[in-house]
Amino acid sequence: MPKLITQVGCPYCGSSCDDIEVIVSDDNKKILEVHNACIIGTNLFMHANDPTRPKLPRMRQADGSMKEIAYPEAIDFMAKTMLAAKKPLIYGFGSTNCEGMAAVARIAEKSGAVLDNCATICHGPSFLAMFDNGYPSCTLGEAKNRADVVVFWGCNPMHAHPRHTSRYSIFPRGYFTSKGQMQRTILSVDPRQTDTAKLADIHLMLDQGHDYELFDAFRTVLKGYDIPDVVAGIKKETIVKAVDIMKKARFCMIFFGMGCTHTDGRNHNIDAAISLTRDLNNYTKCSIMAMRGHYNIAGPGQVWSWIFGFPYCIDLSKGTHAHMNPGETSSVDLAMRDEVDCFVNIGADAGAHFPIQAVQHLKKHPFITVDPNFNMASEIADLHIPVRIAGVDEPGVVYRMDNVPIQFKAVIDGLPGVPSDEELFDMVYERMCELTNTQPVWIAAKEDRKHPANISAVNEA
Amino acid sequence: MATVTLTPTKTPELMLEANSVTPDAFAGKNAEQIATLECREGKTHVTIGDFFTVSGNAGATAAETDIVIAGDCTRVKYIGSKMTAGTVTVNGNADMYVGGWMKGGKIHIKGNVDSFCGIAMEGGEILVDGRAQNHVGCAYRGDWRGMKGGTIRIKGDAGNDIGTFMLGGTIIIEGNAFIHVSTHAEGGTVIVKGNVDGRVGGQMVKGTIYVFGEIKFMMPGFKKVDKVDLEVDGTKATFDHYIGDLGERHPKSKGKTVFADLYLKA
Amino acid sequence: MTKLNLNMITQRSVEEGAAMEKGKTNPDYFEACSIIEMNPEDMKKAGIWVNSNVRVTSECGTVVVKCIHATQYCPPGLAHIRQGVWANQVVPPRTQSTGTPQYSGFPVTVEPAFTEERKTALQLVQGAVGLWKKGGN
Amino acid sequence: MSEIKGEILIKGGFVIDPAQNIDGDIADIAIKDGKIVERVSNAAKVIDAKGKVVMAGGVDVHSHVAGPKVNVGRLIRPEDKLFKSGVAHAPTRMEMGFSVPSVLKTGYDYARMGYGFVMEAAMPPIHAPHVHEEIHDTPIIDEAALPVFGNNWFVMEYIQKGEIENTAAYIAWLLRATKGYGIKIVNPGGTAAWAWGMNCLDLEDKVPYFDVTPHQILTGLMQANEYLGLPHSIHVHQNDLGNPGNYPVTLASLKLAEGVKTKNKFGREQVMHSTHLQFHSYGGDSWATFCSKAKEVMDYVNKQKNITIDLGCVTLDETTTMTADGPFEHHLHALNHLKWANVDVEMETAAGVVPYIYSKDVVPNAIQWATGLELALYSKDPMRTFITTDHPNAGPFTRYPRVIKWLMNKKSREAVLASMKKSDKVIDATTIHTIDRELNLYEIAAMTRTGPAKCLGLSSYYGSLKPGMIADVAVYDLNYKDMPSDPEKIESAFLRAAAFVKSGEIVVRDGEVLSHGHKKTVWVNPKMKENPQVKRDVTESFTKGYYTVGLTNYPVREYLAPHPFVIDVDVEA
Repeated sequence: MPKLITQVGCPYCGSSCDDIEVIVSDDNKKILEVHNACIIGTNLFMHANDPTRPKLPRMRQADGSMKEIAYPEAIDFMAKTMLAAKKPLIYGFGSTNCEGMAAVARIAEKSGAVLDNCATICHGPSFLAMFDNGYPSCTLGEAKNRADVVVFWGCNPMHAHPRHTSRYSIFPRGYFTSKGQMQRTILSVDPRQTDTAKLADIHLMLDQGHDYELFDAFRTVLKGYDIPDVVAGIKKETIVKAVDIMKKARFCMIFFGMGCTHTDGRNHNIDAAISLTRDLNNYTKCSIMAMRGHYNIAGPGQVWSWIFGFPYCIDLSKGTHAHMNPGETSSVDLAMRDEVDCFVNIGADAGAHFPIQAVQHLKKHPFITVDPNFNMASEIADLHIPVRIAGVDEPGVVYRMDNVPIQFKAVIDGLPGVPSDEELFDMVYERMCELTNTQPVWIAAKEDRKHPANISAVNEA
Repeated sequence: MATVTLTPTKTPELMLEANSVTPDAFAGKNAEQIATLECREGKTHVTIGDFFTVSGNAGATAAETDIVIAGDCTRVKYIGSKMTAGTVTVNGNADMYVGGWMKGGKIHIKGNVDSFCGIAMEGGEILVDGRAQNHVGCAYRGDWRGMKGGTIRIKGDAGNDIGTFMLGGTIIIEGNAFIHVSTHAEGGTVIVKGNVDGRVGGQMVKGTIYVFGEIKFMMPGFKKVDKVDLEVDGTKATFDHYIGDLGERHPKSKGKTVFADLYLKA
Repeated sequence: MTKLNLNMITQRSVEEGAAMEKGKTNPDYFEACSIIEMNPEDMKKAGIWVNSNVRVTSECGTVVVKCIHATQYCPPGLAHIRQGVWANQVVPPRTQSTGTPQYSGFPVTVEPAFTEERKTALQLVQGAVGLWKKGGN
Repeated sequence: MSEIKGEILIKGGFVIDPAQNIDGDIADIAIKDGKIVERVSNAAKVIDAKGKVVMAGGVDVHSHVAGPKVNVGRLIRPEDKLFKSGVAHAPTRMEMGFSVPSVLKTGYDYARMGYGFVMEAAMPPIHAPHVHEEIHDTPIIDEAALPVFGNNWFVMEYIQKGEIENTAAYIAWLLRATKGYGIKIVNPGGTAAWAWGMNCLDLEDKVPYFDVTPHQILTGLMQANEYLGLPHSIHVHQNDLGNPGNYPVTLASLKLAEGVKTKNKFGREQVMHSTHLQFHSYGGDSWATFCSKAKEVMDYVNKQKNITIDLGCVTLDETTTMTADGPFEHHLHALNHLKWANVDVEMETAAGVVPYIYSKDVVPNAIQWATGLELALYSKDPMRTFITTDHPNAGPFTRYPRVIKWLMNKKSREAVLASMKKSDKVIDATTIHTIDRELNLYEIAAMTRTGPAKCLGLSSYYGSLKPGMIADVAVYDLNYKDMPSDPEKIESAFLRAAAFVKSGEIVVRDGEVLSHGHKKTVWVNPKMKENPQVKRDVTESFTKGYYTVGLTNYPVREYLAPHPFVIDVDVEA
């Protein structure tokens, strides 16, 4: 009998929808149907059935071909390579659970690596802006239950977060927003007329790359001063009207995306957006949120902040303390400056998503990819280690774009012999400790490793 | 005064983190001792002697010590960082953090510098004959206390984020600047003798900017108030005087709102 | 041959996401990402026909992609290649010292390349690091 | 705990244990298999405590150490790490940050200070998995967390209708779902109002939409707490925090406890714990007339026996404020213009984070410093008055030893006062200079371990050296009979314990961490008959989608509290 599993979390985008229904085969081996998910999420779940999914690590041979090897050999290679490097770079975590992120932190610290995640090429500038200016935000339920004005600035959820608008931002009926879309005014700020812009009441089609000036114009108008007739290609009247709508909102919600973080000024575009949000709170309630890309890309920001105090670009090579300064300790800069001599790509695809020149620099040194699937990074790696897919055949905690933790389920059994990220990293860590003749540091989170005999002896208060 | 000369002997494979290349660290040491001072290359502990030949002994104090690096330091970070006195001269390029957190003394880089030159500087002088990358005289990430004092002069061009969160001191860019000048500043002076692309004085609370060339995209929060004749860094000229950033908060002094000033050569 | 100077952005699309989850060697991914979208006026200016190949060149690289009718309207002067392998052949790695490359807002030239073929993802990435062998591996 | 085997003898120290009225007697403390026992064999490891003070492990009643807002504080403040972090060396891992330390630094520093139990003071229920993730990554110390209830929609609706039993049933469900410890209330009603950009500054201000007042919320939750008979009482951060002239609101809130009787099996005597009272004891009507009302507040606390308080001492540091009092943080940001983070949490609560520099040369800050110390010095009952800094709000917890120094040594207080730029103004607005009292070690022990343990209903496990207790024992290098004349030595002794035994394992020697310990997560499991109304209401809030997560994904899964210490409460109703 096929089984129905409900309230499944979707490991694709930052919306982290946890209302997916999955029908799996009787033997827990195959996903038969996926309901409620968007097309991308559905494809993701169905792709897990792919019979060609790698089941063993593969090592590149002298002739350029890849040969399957056993896990212990791969673990030994990864441990030795990272220990031998003067400064390894670990990058990725677009699709890893938080347990894996905590586990990789131990390896990174042990090997004196730089620990970075996909935010470095996505919302990293948003972190820089938060460092400088804070982050007046909320959970998505607040937007859903209260927001009557929603601004999409440099983001296109209809494409990047397909169910965002129906679950949280435009269409849903919330506690104080029982009329749904009817009750919301939507503004879109984007240089293209995106599918999100088409849904908006007002689309401000600004000149690409001039978000900062436009934010400043909004703030200047809000303070009651005059602005030039046209700012960033937008007429003064339109700006004044948009500011008026935001100011008169009961609850104004600003979502922003790569349109702000990938363009000139990067962090300062968001920095200005945060200033605008703050200003609006002198008149009404206003919140702002980064449209984080992956279902758990907020995770490393959380996990590594509580372990190291920094969300990304964490240079652990000093051994005594962590150092962070994006621009210096960020993956692409490290690559372009030839400042690392080993690259470990985990649950992401630097091969496809870094500018190709950065890939070429990284490829001068040992290149290891940890990923459940084949991707560009695996196909240029010296070693590819497959793992289970978090949210599909491995459960775990993930952080949604609003930093709400969601405990994801596994819907099918993992491939036999294939470890989770966490298990793999723990084995690599133990191997590193063996190689360096040091004791592993396990805390309560790792009771099972610390006291393997006592797993069952839990509660004797 | 005593001069210590470092001659590069090899290029670091990664970047050399040379926090110890400062008059303060050298003071009171002879050449052999200086050669044993620790640096880092990635996680490996290395010494100055691994990458330079050292000649000459340092003075008794930082103030009595001049350091000359007779060669290129394109792959050497932190030259002169946190120094309080004395001088450092590099006959070539230098990497990031030249004069970072510097409190006194002089640094002269005869080539180019990379980013974060003069980050969170408190005093002293930095002179760069070539160009600078980004974040000249900026604050460390998250700190609202940027450059507080001292002078940075870049003879060539500079990139983005010049004087971010600046509180005091002077930055002079003799060439062109890219974007973001004095963003979030609450004091200090930035002079750009060439052109700037834009974002000059955004979110600026207090402080002064002079631009001799053109600003391609003016911040909408700056308003022209008058025209003034000024002498700026030896140049006498008429400037259009703007105040701003009108979108930002501003303190009051004696009942009057204090704005940041932008002077654009007329 | 007319070369068009355009401002390039590279962003996500649902087609790219859906195809990527099937795998980057899947033909859907190739079709979803090896394309450029621009304004019809710009296409006319450069003599580019819909569904014909063009060569896009930036300060740091070049790539052949297919020009299609914009699925989401681009104003004149702006071009869009969906994020992915093809876009990243031309994305400048400069980060303005923030860590994030210039994925959007960089100058490119676009010119007709009717007779040139688009390369596959593997061909581009493995080719860039000296691993590409004809026929794959 | 069973896996900790072995015997330890802490020999010949001056033992201080207010739970047994022991004040400086020279005695041995014997430890076997994680518990304190009467005697051990000759094979026991010996810690020589001769000439040193021996106390139970410290118990922190209120500290923000784990969870979303703490982590926001870490995330938005890289400058709190730069040149300010610890230097790691084996066997410890890196320890980062000053005012908002990383979880590792948190565990290590508490252990170095001889603390064995820390209460995370505010857990937003929907973020409970996050809080537990941080707790289980924090080494050595046992921890528990208080879910916030004072602005929860269910609570406000039940209380508005006067339904105490439903309120209690909801609390029982939420404590189980979040693996929480007790009832935290932060700015009752005010935080809910903040969701619309408003606040409740007075006990009788109505919460928008919910038509209920802070007064009703406090009273209702106090009744529900006693209905359930939880180990801890309601734990209250009152309205109008941090503002000049707020002490009447404080007194009015405290008075709500009058006549309320406690009902519990855990030895707790209070019905209300009023936290970081320093922030609530101000007179004046502006920052110009700002002054301390510590005396007035403590006069009331001293005579009202069914309340307990903790101090929230300002330590004059650059720190990071963080509280579920969302409107307060917005207000604070408007005063100091530093970066402001805010997190409004659907259905439940909010939080804000703003860095803050307490300067001894800023008169209101200096008055705040004096106010916190005055509260302790005016206290007649150290067993009801606990030392905290509301970490990190008034200062980091690593300043507890400094606070202890100030409380134990008048000279050290006067030195700070004299160094203030405007000490005359501070003297005008406070009474600290008139107080000669110097607390003794017995009082300090009551205020830092025995008292807090009792207040939390944990006195059978923590806060004493009685046989049968969990073996958390701290040894401090202070001679009871010959206290140092240099007050700095008091601070350094409490900052780096000579030895700390945690759950029967030596984890610190000479201030150095030796082991990552055997930490536990403590939570309360109220066993109560299922309440169909509450069950339906909770389910509906998820199915109707006012919550944006699924009901089955909401409760904290077992593995996130890998070493639980569960306190069962049989609710008799």
